[in-house]
Amino acid sequence: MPVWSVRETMAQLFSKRADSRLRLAIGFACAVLLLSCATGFALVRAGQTWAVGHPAEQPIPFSHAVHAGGLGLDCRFCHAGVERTADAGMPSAETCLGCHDRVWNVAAQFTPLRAALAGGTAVQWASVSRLPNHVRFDHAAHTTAGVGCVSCHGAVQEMPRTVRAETLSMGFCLDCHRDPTSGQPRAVETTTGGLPAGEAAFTPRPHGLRALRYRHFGVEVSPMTRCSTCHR
Amino acid sequence: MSDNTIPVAEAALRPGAWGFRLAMAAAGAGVVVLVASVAAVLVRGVAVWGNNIPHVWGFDLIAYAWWIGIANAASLFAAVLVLRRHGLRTAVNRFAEAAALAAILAAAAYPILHLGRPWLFLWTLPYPAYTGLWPQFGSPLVWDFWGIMSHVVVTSLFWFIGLIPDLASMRDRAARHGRMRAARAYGILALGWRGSVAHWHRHQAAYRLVAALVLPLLLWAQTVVALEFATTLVPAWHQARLPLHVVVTGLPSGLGVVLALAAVLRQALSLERYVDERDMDLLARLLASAGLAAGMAYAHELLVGFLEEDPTTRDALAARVFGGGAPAYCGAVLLSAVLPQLLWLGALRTRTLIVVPVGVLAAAGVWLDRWSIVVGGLLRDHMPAVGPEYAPSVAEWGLLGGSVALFAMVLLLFGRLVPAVSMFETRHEESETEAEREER
Amino acid sequence: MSAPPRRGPDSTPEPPQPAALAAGAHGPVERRDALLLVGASLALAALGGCDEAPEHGHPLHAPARAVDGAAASADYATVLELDGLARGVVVRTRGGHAVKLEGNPAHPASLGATDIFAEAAVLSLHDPHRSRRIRRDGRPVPRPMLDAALAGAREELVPRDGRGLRILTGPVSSPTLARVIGEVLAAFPEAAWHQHDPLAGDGAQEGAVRAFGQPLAVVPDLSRARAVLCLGADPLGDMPGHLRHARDWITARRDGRRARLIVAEAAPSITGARADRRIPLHPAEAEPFARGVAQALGVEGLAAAGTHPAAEIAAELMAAGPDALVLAGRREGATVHALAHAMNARLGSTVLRTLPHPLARPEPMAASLAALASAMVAEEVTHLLILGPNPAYDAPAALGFEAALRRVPFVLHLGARQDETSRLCAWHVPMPHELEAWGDCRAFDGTPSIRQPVTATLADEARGPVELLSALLGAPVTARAAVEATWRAIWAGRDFDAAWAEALETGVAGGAAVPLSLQLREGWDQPSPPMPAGLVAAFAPDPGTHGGAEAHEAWLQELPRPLTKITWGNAALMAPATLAELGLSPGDEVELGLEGRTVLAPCWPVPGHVPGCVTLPLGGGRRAGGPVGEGRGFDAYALRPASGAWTMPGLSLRSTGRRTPPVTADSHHQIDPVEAVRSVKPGGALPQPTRDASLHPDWPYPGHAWGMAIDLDACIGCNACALACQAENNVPVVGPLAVSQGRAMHWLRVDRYHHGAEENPASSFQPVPCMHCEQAPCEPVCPVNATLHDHEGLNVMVHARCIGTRTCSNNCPYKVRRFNWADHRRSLDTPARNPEVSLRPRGVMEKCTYCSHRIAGARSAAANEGRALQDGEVETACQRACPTRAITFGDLNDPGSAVSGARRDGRHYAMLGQLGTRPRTTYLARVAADEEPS
Amino acid sequence: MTQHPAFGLMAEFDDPEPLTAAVRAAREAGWRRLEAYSPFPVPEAAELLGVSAAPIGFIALGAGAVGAVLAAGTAWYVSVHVYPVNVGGRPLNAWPAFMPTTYLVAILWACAAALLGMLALNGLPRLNHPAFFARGFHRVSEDRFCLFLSAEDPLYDPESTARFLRGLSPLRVSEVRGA
Repeated sequence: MPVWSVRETMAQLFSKRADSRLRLAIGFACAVLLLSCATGFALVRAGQTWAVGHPAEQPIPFSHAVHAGGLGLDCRFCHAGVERTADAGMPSAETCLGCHDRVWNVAAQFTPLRAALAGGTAVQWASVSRLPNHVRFDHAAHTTAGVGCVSCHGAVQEMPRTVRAETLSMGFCLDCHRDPTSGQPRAVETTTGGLPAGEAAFTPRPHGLRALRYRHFGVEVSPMTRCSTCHR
Repeated sequence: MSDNTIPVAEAALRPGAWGFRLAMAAAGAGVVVLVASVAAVLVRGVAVWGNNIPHVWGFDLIAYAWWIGIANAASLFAAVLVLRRHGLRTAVNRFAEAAALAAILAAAAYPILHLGRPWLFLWTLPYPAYTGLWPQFGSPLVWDFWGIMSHVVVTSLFWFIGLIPDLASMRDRAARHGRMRAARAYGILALGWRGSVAHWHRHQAAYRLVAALVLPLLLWAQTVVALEFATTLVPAWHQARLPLHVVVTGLPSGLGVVLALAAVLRQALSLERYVDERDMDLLARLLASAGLAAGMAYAHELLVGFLEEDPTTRDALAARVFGGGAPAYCGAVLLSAVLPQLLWLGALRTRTLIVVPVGVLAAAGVWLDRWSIVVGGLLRDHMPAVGPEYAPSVAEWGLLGGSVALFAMVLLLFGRLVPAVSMFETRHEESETEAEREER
Repeated sequence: MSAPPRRGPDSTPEPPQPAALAAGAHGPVERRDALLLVGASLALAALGGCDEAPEHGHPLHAPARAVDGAAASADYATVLELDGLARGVVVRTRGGHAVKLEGNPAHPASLGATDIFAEAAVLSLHDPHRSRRIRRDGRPVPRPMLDAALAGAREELVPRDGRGLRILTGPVSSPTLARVIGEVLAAFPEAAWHQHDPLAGDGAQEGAVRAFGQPLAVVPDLSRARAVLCLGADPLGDMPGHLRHARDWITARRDGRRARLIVAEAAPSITGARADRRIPLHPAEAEPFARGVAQALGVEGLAAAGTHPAAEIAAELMAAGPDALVLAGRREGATVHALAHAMNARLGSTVLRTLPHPLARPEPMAASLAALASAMVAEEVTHLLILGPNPAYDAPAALGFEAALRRVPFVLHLGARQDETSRLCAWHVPMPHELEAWGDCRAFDGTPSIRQPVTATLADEARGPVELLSALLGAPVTARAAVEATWRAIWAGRDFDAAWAEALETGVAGGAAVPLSLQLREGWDQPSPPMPAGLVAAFAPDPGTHGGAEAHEAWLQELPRPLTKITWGNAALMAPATLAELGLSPGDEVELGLEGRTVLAPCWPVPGHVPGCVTLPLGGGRRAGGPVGEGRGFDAYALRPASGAWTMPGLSLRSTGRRTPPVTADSHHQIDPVEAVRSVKPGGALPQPTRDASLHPDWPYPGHAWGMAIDLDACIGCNACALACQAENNVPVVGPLAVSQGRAMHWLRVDRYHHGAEENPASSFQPVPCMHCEQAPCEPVCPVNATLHDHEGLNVMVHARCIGTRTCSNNCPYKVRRFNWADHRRSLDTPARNPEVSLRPRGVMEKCTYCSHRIAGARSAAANEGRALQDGEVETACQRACPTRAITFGDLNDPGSAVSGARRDGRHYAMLGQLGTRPRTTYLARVAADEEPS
Repeated sequence: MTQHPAFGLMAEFDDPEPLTAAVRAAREAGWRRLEAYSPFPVPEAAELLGVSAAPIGFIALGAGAVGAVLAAGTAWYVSVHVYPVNVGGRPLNAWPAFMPTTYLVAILWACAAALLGMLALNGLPRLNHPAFFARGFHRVSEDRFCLFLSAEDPLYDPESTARFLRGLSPLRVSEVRGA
């Protein structure tokens, strides 16, 4: 037995599989990283996050499907301010009971209304489309510029219980402010029990902001996307 | 040949001495203070600090600029040694790199903490947000964000590349001691390094390449911090020379810390053999010359101020140097520029009891210089003073002390868990010197 | 607000307030941090019926807004009282809540402008520390008990013709209240009516009686005057009708008919700061000086020779002839007033009107109160009705009113809050806020107005004086009924309903009083003995708290006083020289002693203050009346002599060695000519710099380009703009601690500069809002695009995007940016808040927006009507409030706009223009008087 | 007992010079599949083995360029096209202000690429490697210098190769065999 042919060998610190495990672990870590980014990206844009489709607690079980859809009432019948003021306005007890004294007078359901009428207070409607405190939204400015109700509120005439139809996130507003025509088809639908007439949609107003597009360094800059246009 | 770096590895593997545990405990206590001060800021907001209008920045930016300066000077120093293949590198590279890493970690927290709404710092990153908004790439603060990020990444890369072969040594040594768990841990970190000559060749190339890239990066990172001030309209800050000033006056802090660290570690881990008198001597000279450079920067500042034509700017400098800002300014000059000149005296250079305080005081002096820029720079503005003077609060002192403790703790862990000096470099050098001896 | 005042159909806008909620909710409050209190307390008021739930951040579901967007907002014209006299205001309401007050252009005492006290009325309306319950010995009792008590009182009083019944009111100009008091006095012949006003100008009353045998009001016409000598008078500051006088003064100045304003005063006033010639005059010298001028003018009937050489001034007055005018201030003695009348007579001045006094019963108030006090001490008083005033606090301490009060068996206190007096009274009845109740009162020139409620009452149990007195008479009437009755009588022969409607629409119910023509009487001059030597205590109303009556207004407490810049308190003001010779440094605590009474106060230097005299601002050191005002500064009433005199020699002053520096917004004492404010010689112009070259092409602003020009020659530093801004933009109150830390939040600050000699410097004011620079330095440094330019050149701050690096403030050379060090949203989310301006969270920057919500409002209004915006259609809050119209705002692209015109003026300049920031807010240089360094 | 096939033969030296000599000899003998191990860089041996580090430089350069383009491109695209805004009256494409970031990102990428490239070229991480079977191989990380001749080389023959190696006067020659 020659001296050199010593047979003893050292044990490996790591088994053969250790390497594949290590590579797997590294790959997995990268995958997790990418995945979490993707998830976050999707999550902040998900309707769920913005309570889309969630009905709010209302004082009385009001159905837009019946009133706007079935009866074909004009939005302005209840939301009177929508063409004149920033706030579209919510119906007062008088508005409701004006009709419901005569038709479909279900006393039990209307107690909140009667209470409001008696106390001269406002009906505590819940808004499903309230924008945050730092946003200045003017209904009149939009309706008169031809943006239909449906563009933001969805097809309320098909909603038995009113829900938020769009995320109403800043991205949502920007889509339309960057390229108003993109919203046109939606606007046209609004003629059903809504406003305004489809052909009136997106005719630029004489002093509307859209008239003020200008170029700087060859880049077209639109006032529609300036902060102060929408933010307080 | 016979390996002479065994004690280094042993030093790292030896169970912690009571001194080490004591130090860790002290640092730990400091870190607790840090956590408390950070919590205070996050919960109660920046109001817990002494800031006001116009002093919107105080300790936060001072400490930030200071730590960055230490990190820069330290890794600058390390990189230069690697590139020049200087003998000193074997001795102190590892300290320098570790110190740089610890400092940058301590610094990195400030840019986020000083925000009014820290949880939103992500908005400085370019990512597709649902708001459709993006960062403003022209802002010095965005530059700074990238600066600090690259700084952290590159410094740790630099440190890690140098560490790989030594981790392999640690792996084998631990295995020999039968400490298999430690061995596996080191083994994974060593990425299976087996000392192949080919690997060594590429490793050296990468190591020196990164070292080369570190130089401009560091200079620029420090410059960006200075630009945050230089790009404003504040008379005392709106200076083309400010970046240079900040870089140069930053040198004594980093070198001072490295010097003090070397002096302490060589005693604590009994590494006199690897960090010998010559190394310490050279380090001390370097600190002295850095002080000299800083001194020149100060002189230049005064000269420029003297030649300045805009009265407001001149008044601002006067207020900072001779007026209300005088204590900080003079302190900075004395500690970071004048004091290190002591080390030209050979007798003092090798005395631990001299060099450690001098190194630490030099760093403190640089802190004073940052104060004199951030706070003293606002003594005179375009408008007459519109607010009271800046007075730091307990929370801020806690933050400063805490980050020092964090720095210490990170260093302790380095000293404990990884070789304190570069083992392979040492071997290499020793063999070379042997070879020379044989030739003679 | 360009909308015409609108009258509420019925004076109860929806929704009615559950006052019980608000009243029950607030319990005892500690006074640790005013900030928290203002916050917490106002939040309570919010419970009182706000139609919008507190909403911060991003609600997914929220209560609906206004039931009908259009009806949600309305404007009401009404009046507010100051010193018992009316200033007309227009109140903007949102959802039934008063959110902002603005001047009523139709009212002679406002002309569309406001003062700080008017602006702050909204805050006190919603202040939950208001009294809301009827109390007996401090405990709430049901209303019937009060009625019973009043009935009982009547039982007792009727048999003895009301002997022992005394009524104490403030100054009364209300015809209705006067009528009802008259009825009470008729029903109870033995009863007596006393008036109390700590800030009353008794000297004026007596002086008028001496000169003409009857009290009267001298109303100057500064729009025509050529030379005006003010003997301690402050026509631009605290004289009745000051808003009107300020407007007249600047109108003349703008038309190039600068009235030469000569002010002789001890402590600098804002009129003094704007004077063409200011003469620091020791109080002891006031009368000799006036006499000297009179003598030089050749006034006959002088009982003594003038000692003070004043030929020069007399000459200036003579030069102006009948266009000259002499005014004596409320704090001057009778003799000085008499001399002033005589001088005006001698000059044959045609630029003043002598009108019957607007008060129902003008009289020396101090004497009136003293009489009551002595009667009380003599136990001649069994029933005392205190209707409004707070004598326990602001009566001269020497009078011992508190002690006397304890000797009266039946004391009823009617007040808006539980104050020092109500503590000593068996009965306390809450008084309705001026914006809640019907009433009427007269302006300084006698113009009557009807006060209408603009919001439902927040305190159901509150009852006005008229209601109480009528109840005492046994014939209870509502305030509205009483007012209608009064005016039916006055308008006899007119269509009442039409007149009533018109009065409410316009806010004015008639014309000014008819001037009197009177002859100087013999022996009008009664020289007073020379004032003994020694340090003189000069009392003065605190410009922020108006003698303490407004001490509960957090906005006013935090507002830096025009000249001293002191906030949240007061201090003993003296000349820097006096301070030096006493070896004191600013902020040292001193013990002030007068007639054996002492108080502790910090001392504070005021350049231009006359030596040998210490000014003691009245209104600090409240002991009750709400945590906001309690213990702020020191109580100077404690030193005031029983005579209620304004000046008193023999003041002792001793340092206690302690330091209690007042909270001040002024961190620089140095006196130096500052580049920020410029002035030119009359008719002069500034060198207009050529537009500085820029590296890159300018951004186009094709639509509107908003800009503001501030005329420093018109600014009188009255602070109305600063407070209007605070009210309009939901600017939080931060409290004394934060102010001392330099964390005040005012979007618009008024800088005050002194230049020239410390003894008598020229002082100038400079309102500093955001400059909206076209090359804004703040924007390129923001890492997240939270501040940038919009398409009309506004430098906008997007609070929602801000992460709070504060680097924009670093880079703002004007330092107009503010940082939210704390979260103020809860404290601000009240009905008083302006719903059109967002609430800012903690950790974000904010600043002046040029009232961008007003711009947006006007823009969409115009767009909806399909027309272009007119110049002047957008008025910022500060611009609207300014009494001298110093602020012009408009479209720089429109060459015809007022602001473009201002930019073409020779006095136009940009602050720190050399920095190349191209500010949109620019200034018109002040026109210096010849003496002034320019 | 069953024998694992040998991976090759490992010769152990205690100084860099003999290793270099051994490598030279092996190369001259025509060995292709051989490896050398040392506790610190031995450039001469590396040259003999024909290793080049040049690729690392190119990798770093390329990565740096990509990083730079990416950084500058993002800044430009976002501020000019995605959401153009008027920032303090500056031009939309304020390219000088974009440079600092570009520069930093370039260096960042270059450094990262240098490390990753080095690892990739070295085939690391590789925790389990035949060399570790070699007896006393752990001392390579301290003071041993090894030459390994692979069994996969056509010249390989246990007897002759061992003889050849012993001719280089190593401390020891051992067969590397899996366990």
